[in-house]
Amino acid sequence: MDTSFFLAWIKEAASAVQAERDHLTQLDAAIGDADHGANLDRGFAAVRQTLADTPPQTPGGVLVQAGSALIRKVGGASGPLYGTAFRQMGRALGDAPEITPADLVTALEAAQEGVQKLGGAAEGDKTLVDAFAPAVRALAQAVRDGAKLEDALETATAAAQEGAQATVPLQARKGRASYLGPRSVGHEDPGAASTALIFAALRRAAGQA
Amino acid sequence: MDTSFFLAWIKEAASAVQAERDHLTQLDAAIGDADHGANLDRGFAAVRQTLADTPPQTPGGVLVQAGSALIRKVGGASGPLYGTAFRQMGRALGDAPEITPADLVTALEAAQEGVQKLGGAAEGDKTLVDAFAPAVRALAQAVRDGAKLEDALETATAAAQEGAQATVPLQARKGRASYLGPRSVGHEDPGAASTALIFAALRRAAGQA
Amino acid sequence: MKKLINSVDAIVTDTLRGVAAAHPSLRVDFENRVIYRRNAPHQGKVGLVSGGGAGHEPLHGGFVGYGMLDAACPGEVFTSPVPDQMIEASKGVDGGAGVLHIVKNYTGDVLNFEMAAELCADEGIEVASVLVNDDVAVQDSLYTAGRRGTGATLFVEKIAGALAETGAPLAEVARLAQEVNERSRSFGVALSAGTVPAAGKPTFDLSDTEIELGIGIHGEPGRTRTTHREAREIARLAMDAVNDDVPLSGDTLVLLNGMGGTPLLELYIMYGEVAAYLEEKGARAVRCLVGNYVTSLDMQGFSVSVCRLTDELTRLWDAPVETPGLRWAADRPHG
Amino acid sequence: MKKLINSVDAIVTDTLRGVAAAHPSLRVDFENRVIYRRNAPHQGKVGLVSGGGAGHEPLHGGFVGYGMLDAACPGEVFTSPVPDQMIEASKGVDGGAGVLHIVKNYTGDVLNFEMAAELCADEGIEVASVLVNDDVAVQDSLYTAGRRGTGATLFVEKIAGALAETGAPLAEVARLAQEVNERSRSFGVALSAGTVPAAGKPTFDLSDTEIELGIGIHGEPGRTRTTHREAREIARLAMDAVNDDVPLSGDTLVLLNGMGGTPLLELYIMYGEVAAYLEEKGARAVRCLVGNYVTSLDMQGFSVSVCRLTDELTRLWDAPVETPGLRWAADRPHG
Ligand SMILES: Nc1ncnc2c1ncn2[C@@H]1O[C@H](COP(=O)(O)OP(=O)(O)O)[C@@H](O)[C@H]1O
Ligand SMILES: Nc1ncnc2c1ncn2[C@@H]1O[C@H](COP(=O)(O)OP(=O)(O)O)[C@@H](O)[C@H]1O
Ligand SMILES: [Mg+2]
Ligand SMILES: [Mg+2]
Ligand SMILES: [Mg+2]
Ligand SMILES: [Mg+2]
Repeated sequence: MDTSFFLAWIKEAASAVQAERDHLTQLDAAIGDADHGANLDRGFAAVRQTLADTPPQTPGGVLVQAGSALIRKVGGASGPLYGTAFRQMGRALGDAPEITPADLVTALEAAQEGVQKLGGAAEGDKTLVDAFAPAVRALAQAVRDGAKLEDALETATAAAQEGAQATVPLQARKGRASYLGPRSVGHEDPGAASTALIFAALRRAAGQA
Repeated sequence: MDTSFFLAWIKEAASAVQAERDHLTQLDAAIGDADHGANLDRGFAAVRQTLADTPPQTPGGVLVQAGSALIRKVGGASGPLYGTAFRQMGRALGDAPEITPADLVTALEAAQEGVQKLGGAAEGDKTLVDAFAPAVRALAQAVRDGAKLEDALETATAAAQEGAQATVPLQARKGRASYLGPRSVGHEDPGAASTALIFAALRRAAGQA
Repeated sequence: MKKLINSVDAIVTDTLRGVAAAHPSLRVDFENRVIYRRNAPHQGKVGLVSGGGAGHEPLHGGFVGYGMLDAACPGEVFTSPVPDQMIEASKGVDGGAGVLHIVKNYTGDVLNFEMAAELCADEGIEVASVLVNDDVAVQDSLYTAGRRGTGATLFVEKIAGALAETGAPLAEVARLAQEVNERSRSFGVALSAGTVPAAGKPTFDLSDTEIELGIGIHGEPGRTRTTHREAREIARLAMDAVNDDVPLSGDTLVLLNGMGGTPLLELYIMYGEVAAYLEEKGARAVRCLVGNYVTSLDMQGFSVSVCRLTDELTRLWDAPVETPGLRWAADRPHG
Repeated sequence: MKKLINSVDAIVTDTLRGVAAAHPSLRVDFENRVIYRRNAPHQGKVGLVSGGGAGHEPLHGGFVGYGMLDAACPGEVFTSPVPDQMIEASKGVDGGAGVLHIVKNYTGDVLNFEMAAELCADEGIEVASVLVNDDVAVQDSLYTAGRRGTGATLFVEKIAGALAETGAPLAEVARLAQEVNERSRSFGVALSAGTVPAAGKPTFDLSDTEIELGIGIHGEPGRTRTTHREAREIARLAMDAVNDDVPLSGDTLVLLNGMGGTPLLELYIMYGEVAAYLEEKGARAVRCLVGNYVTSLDMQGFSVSVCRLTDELTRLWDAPVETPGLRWAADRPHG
């Protein structure tokens, strides 16, 4: 995977967020404050802009720059969290020009660790971690098992989507939804839903490569 | 017509206003500020109270006291106008213990004059004058023609009701409805509607006597 | 209809209870329904009395205090108060220099204040009246009750109040109040009507794409209905109406007023547009207020009032004022 | 949805434009989205910075000025601002005595302010932070993000701001801010939800007979829904929640706060009930505010915040303040 692969991922993610903007916002309206779609869409638009204005030369450069733009433009809880995720991934990749599936796993594990350290959420707290963590685990397993990249990412995406769906019956313990206590049960977490979109975008980027 | 006749009139008027309170308020909502029913109901409740607390001894006393209570309790445009109407009637009757139909006509003419002097409205301006004036004219004519009191009041009531209905196509030139300009057309004037109620109450009082 | 009330009949009494509890600088006469400055009357000072239906808060009760009104008489919701209240208030604020009645031009307010003024005269209280009629949405002709009094009422109360504090005589205070009114124009726009508690539903209905132009402060429908549009264009509609009546120029005082149900966020957006409009016309907003001052229950929308200033008016506007709804000091720290 | 806006995307920029036009005592940095006191930084004075999503006006931008904040950072509607804004603001207000970040306890605000504080430290700016978390509707446990910051934010900004004007050092200002927060509790009730412009419809639906208890300021639904009832009983529900958390006694400062869409009339009615409740418990509201201060767009409802005063807090509350949203002078004329 080279720089253009990661640029393709960002582009796919940005399109997906834009397309699902209203859906994400409506999920957030149910148990949050109705801005998650608008937040991420604003953020990914800025990411696209900065990548177009000053195109980075390495995969790590793409991800750090994307993460910084998210931190700079999103605000809310998701801005620092997703921003940190992309930045940590990028930092883990250093300035390597070509990334192996194993590198990708390492980078995503770093991202997850960054998110959890910053936000303090564990799996089961009904946050984006509930989609992120199983996706990273599934990817790691598939790569260890020697699966083709596309297939590995297919598995990871499925795990993210299942993870997002599995937030429905949970009671939130982090973020804004936690204020609702038991009333947060019965709704999908918006951040988990957007994480699933981002993994699906990664899968599509691999399909194009 | 003696003191108890006028007490009966007030009681009938108060009941009618109470029963039609919401209707009057809805008429006022269309071209005014949605308080005419509440205003008059509050006023007539106070009138009943004062008449019960310190019962006047003459027809004129009943009407002056009623008018004063309306001025004191209603507020809005209708308070001073109806208050003046009743007070002028009462003053025209002096302290006579027994009132003839001709006296009643004179008193109502004084009332109409008081209302028009205070409010400056002519017939056709889409105000309570549009019900009041034809009612007084019809009563005067019927009395001149020697009609029975009940029949004369029947005629007057019909004229008030027709007058009120006839305000529907008019454009208001006085009061709050005038702010609407042409948009005041197509609605019955609330004050004209309440005037018709008050004449109908007078007719019923005569039926009981 | 959902309202934070105990009952429709208790609204005014319960509001007065809250006002009395919140503002030790005021004295509330519950029996007569009058809100006074705590130490009224002030000897030798012209007393300022205003009043009108409830539902326009902070007008008028919130403007009782140093540098503004001496007393306010609240009527029932959207219903002018009764003469007894005004007489009582006039007696209570007369410090020997007479009393100015500030009356918004509505038939009800005018008739009740007229009756009160007559009875005050009978009791030896000198009363002058000023009629506020700033709303350009209403044609001022023989065929209407004349223009309504809306946002400029605040200008009149503040500026005449400041002059009264200097010990100016009644005739002068009345003349100045009149001048403020003449120099002021207003126009209001609603996105939705308010709900009069006794009526239980909004006084008019607007669809999701309509707005009402030229509304008053009592939930009366406006003169025309048009399609909703962006803030800039709505500001232009309102300001054109004002400017067509009296061309805008020079230094102005602007009130960008919320009708009660509109967030301050949106009022600031509107103020930005209004300020830009004024500049375009070569005028300037050198003083302004942005917020809910002359409201209409929970109506959504705004009104804009513009007063063309003179040096005297600016000075009196800047003079200290200390009321629940408006307060500033002579020497306020800046920056 | 009808709003007085030009477009959903331009809301914050257009609001800033209005704020800049309306308040010459403020300086607006449009590029970085920061509202400053005109003469910031003030040498030797601790700088106070707060910020949060838009939609809560006058919080925070309306509280920038003498005796309160030095700068405010508005985010998008209901979205916390970003670290860049806070860093810029901190640089702009640091007069050498360090900067206090006043942060409402929401994950987004906390994370973004944390990042900003770290980066400020890298740049050599001394930063202390106080977390406001006064909302008793949320259980403060391991199983939530902790209590929300709501009405008490105003108390913290006012009182810490007054102390900062005296030249007190950063640690002391931070300690006092913390103390104000600890002494304060709040509870909110909605009759209807507000509409986030980007979402286009109310964040939750309530029927004509329901109210929502324990709402926050972002249109989050509350913890429970119950039937609508009279003002007195609603006040009791809210005040019981406060009193159950920390029993009310002694002298208190009370904010009876409108959520943006509720008429002042109703807020005064609620204040009357709250004052009566306090008296019943042997406590007293010796200072209060009644009005729209910490709002949630056009939400209908109110919140009540109570701070148990000390002599020091009362003195600092009374100290002069000169901001668009709150202003009074040291020696104000009375009566
Ligand atoms: N502490 C946390 N750790 C991980 N994710 C979190 C945390 N708090 C919130 N989130 C995620 O952020 C999402 C909300 O993002 P967004 O709506 O953009 O921000 P905000 O809640 O500030 O409005 C939630 O759905 C959740 O997935
Ligand atoms: N100048 C006037 N002369 C006669 N009647 C008037 C005048 N102005 C208003 N009215 C009457 O008063 C009625 C409205 O009364 P009401 O609603 O109680 O007072 P307000 O208009 O002050 O709310 C109108 O329907 C009209 O009949
Ligand atoms: Mg959100
Ligand atoms: Mg009416
Ligand atoms: Mg009325
Ligand atoms: Mg948010």
